[in-house]
Amino acid sequence: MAIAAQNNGLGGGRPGEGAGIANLLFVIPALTLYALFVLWPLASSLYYSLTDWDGIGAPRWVGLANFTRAFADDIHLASYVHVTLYILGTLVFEVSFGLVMAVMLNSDRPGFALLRGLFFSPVVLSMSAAGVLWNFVFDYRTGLVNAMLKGIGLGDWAQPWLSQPATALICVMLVSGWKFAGLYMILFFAALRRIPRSLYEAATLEGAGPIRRFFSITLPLLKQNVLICGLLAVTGGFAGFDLFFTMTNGQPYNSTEVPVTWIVKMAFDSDQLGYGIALTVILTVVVSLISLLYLRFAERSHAVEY
Amino acid sequence: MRSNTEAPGTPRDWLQFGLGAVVVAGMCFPALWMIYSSFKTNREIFRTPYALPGTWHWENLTKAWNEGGLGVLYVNSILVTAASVILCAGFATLAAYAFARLEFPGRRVLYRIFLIGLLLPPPAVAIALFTQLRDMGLLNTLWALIFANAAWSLSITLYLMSGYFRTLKREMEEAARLEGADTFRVFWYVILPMVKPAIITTAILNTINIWNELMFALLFISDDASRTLPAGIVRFSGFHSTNYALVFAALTITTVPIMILYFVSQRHVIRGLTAARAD
Amino acid sequence: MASWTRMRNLAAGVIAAAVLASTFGQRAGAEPVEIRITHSITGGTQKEALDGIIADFEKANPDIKVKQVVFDDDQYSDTGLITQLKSATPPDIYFQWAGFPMQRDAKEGFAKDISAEMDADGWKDSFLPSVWSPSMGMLYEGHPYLVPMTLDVTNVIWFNKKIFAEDGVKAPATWDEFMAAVKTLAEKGETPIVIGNQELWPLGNWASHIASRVVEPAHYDAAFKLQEPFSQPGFEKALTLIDDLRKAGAFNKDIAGLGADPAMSTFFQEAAAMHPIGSWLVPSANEMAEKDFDYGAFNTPLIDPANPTKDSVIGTATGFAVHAKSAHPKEAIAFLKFFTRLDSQVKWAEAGSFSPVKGAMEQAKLDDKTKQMADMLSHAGSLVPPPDTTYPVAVAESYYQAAAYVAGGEKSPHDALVWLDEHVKAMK
Amino acid sequence: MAEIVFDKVAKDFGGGPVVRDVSLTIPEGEFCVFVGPSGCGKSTLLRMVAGLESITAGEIRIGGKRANDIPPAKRGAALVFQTYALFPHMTIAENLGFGLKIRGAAKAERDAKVLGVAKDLELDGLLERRPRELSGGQRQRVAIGRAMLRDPQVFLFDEPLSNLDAALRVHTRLRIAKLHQDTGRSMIYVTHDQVEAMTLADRIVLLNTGERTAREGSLAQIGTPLELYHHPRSLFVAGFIGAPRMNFIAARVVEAFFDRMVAETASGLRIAAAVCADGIKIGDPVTLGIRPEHVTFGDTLAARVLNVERFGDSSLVYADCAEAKEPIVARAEGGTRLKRGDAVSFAFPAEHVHAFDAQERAVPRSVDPLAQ
Repeated sequence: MAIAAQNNGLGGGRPGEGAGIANLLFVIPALTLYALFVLWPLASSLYYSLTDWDGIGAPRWVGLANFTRAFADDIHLASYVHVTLYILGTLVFEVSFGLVMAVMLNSDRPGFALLRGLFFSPVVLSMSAAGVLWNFVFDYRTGLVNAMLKGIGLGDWAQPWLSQPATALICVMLVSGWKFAGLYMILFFAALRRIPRSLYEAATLEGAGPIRRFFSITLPLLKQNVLICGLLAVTGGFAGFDLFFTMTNGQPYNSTEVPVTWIVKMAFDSDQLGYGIALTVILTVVVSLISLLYLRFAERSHAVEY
Repeated sequence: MRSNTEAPGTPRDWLQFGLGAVVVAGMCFPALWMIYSSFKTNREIFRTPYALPGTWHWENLTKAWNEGGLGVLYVNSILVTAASVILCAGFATLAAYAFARLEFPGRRVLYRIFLIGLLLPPPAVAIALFTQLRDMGLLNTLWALIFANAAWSLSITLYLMSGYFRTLKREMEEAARLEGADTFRVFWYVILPMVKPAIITTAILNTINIWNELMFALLFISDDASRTLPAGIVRFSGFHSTNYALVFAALTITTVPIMILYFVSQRHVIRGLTAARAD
Repeated sequence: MASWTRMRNLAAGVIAAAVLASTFGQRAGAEPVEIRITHSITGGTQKEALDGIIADFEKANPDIKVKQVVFDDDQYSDTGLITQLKSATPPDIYFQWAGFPMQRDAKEGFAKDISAEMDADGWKDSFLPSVWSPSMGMLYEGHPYLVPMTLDVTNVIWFNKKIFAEDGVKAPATWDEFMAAVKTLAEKGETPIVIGNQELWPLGNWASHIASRVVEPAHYDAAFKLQEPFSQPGFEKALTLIDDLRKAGAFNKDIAGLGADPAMSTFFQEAAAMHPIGSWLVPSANEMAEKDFDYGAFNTPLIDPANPTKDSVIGTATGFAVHAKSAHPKEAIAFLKFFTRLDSQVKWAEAGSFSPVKGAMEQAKLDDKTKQMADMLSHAGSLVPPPDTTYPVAVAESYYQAAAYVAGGEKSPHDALVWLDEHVKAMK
Repeated sequence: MAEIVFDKVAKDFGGGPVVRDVSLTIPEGEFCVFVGPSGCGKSTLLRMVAGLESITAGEIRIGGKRANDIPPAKRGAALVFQTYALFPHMTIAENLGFGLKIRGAAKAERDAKVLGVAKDLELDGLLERRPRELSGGQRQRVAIGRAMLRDPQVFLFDEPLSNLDAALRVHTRLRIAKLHQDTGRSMIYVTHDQVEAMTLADRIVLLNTGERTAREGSLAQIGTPLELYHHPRSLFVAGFIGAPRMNFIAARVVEAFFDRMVAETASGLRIAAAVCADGIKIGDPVTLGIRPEHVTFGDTLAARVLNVERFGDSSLVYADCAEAKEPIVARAEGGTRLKRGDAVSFAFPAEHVHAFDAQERAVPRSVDPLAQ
């Protein structure tokens, strides 16, 4: 990720303006806010993570004990497996689905704009409202899904969707897809609009059908967007909390436990703030490492140009 | 742009539209179901889950509004969102300009530090931030959410904005500078009007995010008087989980206005999102 | 304290009571002193009763104003209380659960030792004597730190009388009868027991009650203090009982993911025959059940006649603590004395709470269900507190998780205990 | 009082010198054109005058004052950008008046001045429009108007015509020339187009690029357009100035007298050149050059016509021969009957032949067309 690298022109040390200390004034408001509410808690996390602390008494120094515990905590470890599965799911249900819909709804004919607007609309909904709503949809006894199955004579297929490990995580992924596919659709749609129409015309003249055009023009030209959306999905996935909190809260049998739900449980439900903070430190390291690797990969493939 | 010149209504277009419409209808049904179910009685919802209400019970809405204290939630959400978005947009625009165009000590390092926030998930500091806000005496105040949300939106806003700044031609600023404008006036008279589209874009993205933010709201606010909508809805549905009609009514009240707002300003929202790179 | 998170706002608990009227001299001409009291009673009859008592108190003591700071329950136990206790201007009085939370507050110096106040004017004796037994958790190192407020039964088995009658089932007295009843109900196509175990405590509380009836008290205590492994015959038997229930088809299919409140509503909608939950079901029933809905309750049936706590009830006490840094401790005590006066407590009991003050329950006009609860408590041989108010919450939650595995058929009782020991090992 | 002096000016962005060792004086009122291939630093040099680019070494003096540390706005220079750099969110009137506003002029004064310049430039009907509603030529006039309103000591133009079509280019060129006559101000004009350079300049500064900059500094040659045309100092200058390019033929010296030299190509063809033969030794390798307009049809060099470009008033004949790698170009009359494949024979009048030594330096000519 390149920084504002070219510093010719105005950046290049203008005559008569000294070292540009005054220019710092432009950055200071943002920096203050950022330092107070992002950097400082991040730094203090490092301290608290080395203590045993219930949030009430004084923190007691325990060295690396919290980290030892974290790596022996089977639910904590499993939560990373779950979040990985969830991220893979979001790549399918959010990113890929959004891409397909972007292509399908890419038309100037009347009606398509309305479809795009409707398709995007769940993005505007709050996650908590979405979670509450979908709980009612998936409810075993009275939910919409099972009621529909019964309605079409498939009552035997009715499942306790959110209560069995085999389906609970998938349900969360589906809702996640429902909620966010629209966002990716719009991002891809915008990118599609930037592809010169002449490329498609040239390909059509060469005899390429719609599917071939998609794979040999659309997809390669959207590579950069796909990679950026992928990064959004990955970092967003690790931060995922709202849907899990409102839909399953980690259950059944911790099969939908993700790092954040487990952290909140440990810190606040179980009054172990020190341990919870240690888990946040681990989460931070994991996410940063993955993001950096991802960016390195993306940079190497020359797809992400900043 | 596609198709204005093509003959309308070829079978393939109809197929494309039909498929799209089916998917979109499927996506919208749960929300519609929620809306019309909010006018049913609880019994009706269980007995005939997807039928329309026999009689429309408008009183469900007033009951939910009163019991959920939704008015307060609305006001709080609006205050928090507006203040955070404005704070973030102002600070990030200033900083993005400096990072893209000005020279000052520590520029590269500071920019990288800001970019860290792009990759960090907010839960990474949630607990430490909680204790810090408590020490600052900000817990249970809207300021806790305003500062936290604004700070956590800075990185992405700054990143998008400085990317946008780099697409702007330097000549405008150089011209203004030659005319005698100092750095601040270049920013105010030339830059700010030109980056307005980008500010609107990022503000829209931030509005959606902050309006829906749940975790900070759950952790930092325990007082009814300063709760925001997402946390309020979770709490309300917990209390009344036995009363589907009432929960649906509350969900309808809280989501329908924002949906209407979205559809009214839809062109702008989408144009904003899609203008993220060009012009 | 996940298990206590929801119930506060729904309503009260169980018990009996007494009173002590306190007179308190007025200081003429002084500015009114404001005392702040924080709790998590957000609404319902209990809140009305509390508001009424506060109004009476302010009328009787014009120089004292009482300000309530109210949180909902999740918030109160997760973050709301912690925040206030550590603030520069802490509340004068705060609501707290007896047992582990109270003892932590005492140890950290948040709660005031109220021995002297309790001893004066026979205040202490106005409460039921059982309140002061060490297992109730009102004491820290022998000194009282909480003014008892309510006693909650955290688990009895509520049953639908109509379904029981239709299927020819009676409220069981022993575990065998209970199993037979479950089997009969299951054969008739009913859901015998509905539990919404998404938050683990609804089954967890009951499972620990069952364990306390099977495991020797010393071993039970040692295991939860992580001094002994859970993998021992007693716990395995306790979980096997739950496993037997599962095998008999006792539980609703969506037990693992269902919320506690939807489960309650399932019971009210007569979609299940039994529902093990706390005493706070009573006030909810008035709001949510249909008019013709009739239900009763029985305690967890007799399992092992040899166990010293064979006829125990599982429950916990709650109370008000005075903050050690309160600027107005005298006024705070004055209010608490007023609150625990017999006449106040009668109102409190009539609002659906189980007053710990002598005579209050007797004098109050109570509905049948509340009376039944009170009877059950008075006949109980002992009171067992739920583990998540007595032991470190993380350990209690882990045990609840093990019980959830068994009830869902995910793990055998043995495997669940092996998992449990493995899981808690890291916490030592 | 706006003489501009470059004193050993250099610029380095960190990847080697872009501009090196530029010493040059532009007297007041001169129209000076910086020209050179892309990457030669001509724009950088201009922006250093404007103050938009810092000076790595040396100094620039404007009106006798060291300008290195004077902020851009105080240098009395107005810059017209290639992209016009009009503010898109302001009307034309606001664009024109922006500088006056920044400098604190009263509104009435501002309006009057803006209107005056707008009338001059025939922009008075467009004042309420926004830049995107204007054509390229109109936008360029606004940019020039903005510069005029500054009433600068020196006008700077950075490739101002390159975004315009051919007809507009000629038109605007004339307007700029008129501006120069009317104001009498110094002007520095950057372009890569030698036609603009030749037509506008009092003096041309031709800049080196790349490795040549490192070797001999940025300045390839300074002089009037005709000096550069007739007396190029180097092979590079000779090749850059003049269109079509000068023809070059490699040869070896066989005879050298006072004012004349004869060289022989590898194939044995002998060509004479009117140059001062002082330092030339028999056997030295030389490159001979002759401009297409000076090639005549004779019997020296046999070639075969590749292509004929007809302009009406004249034609260009491209012909292949054994002696040069590139085709020889000759200007013929408009009605020439030559066509592709025809055999043709050229002659090179000695008074028009240039010679360059092994170091690509020009051998001084012994005839001076400028003296006549």
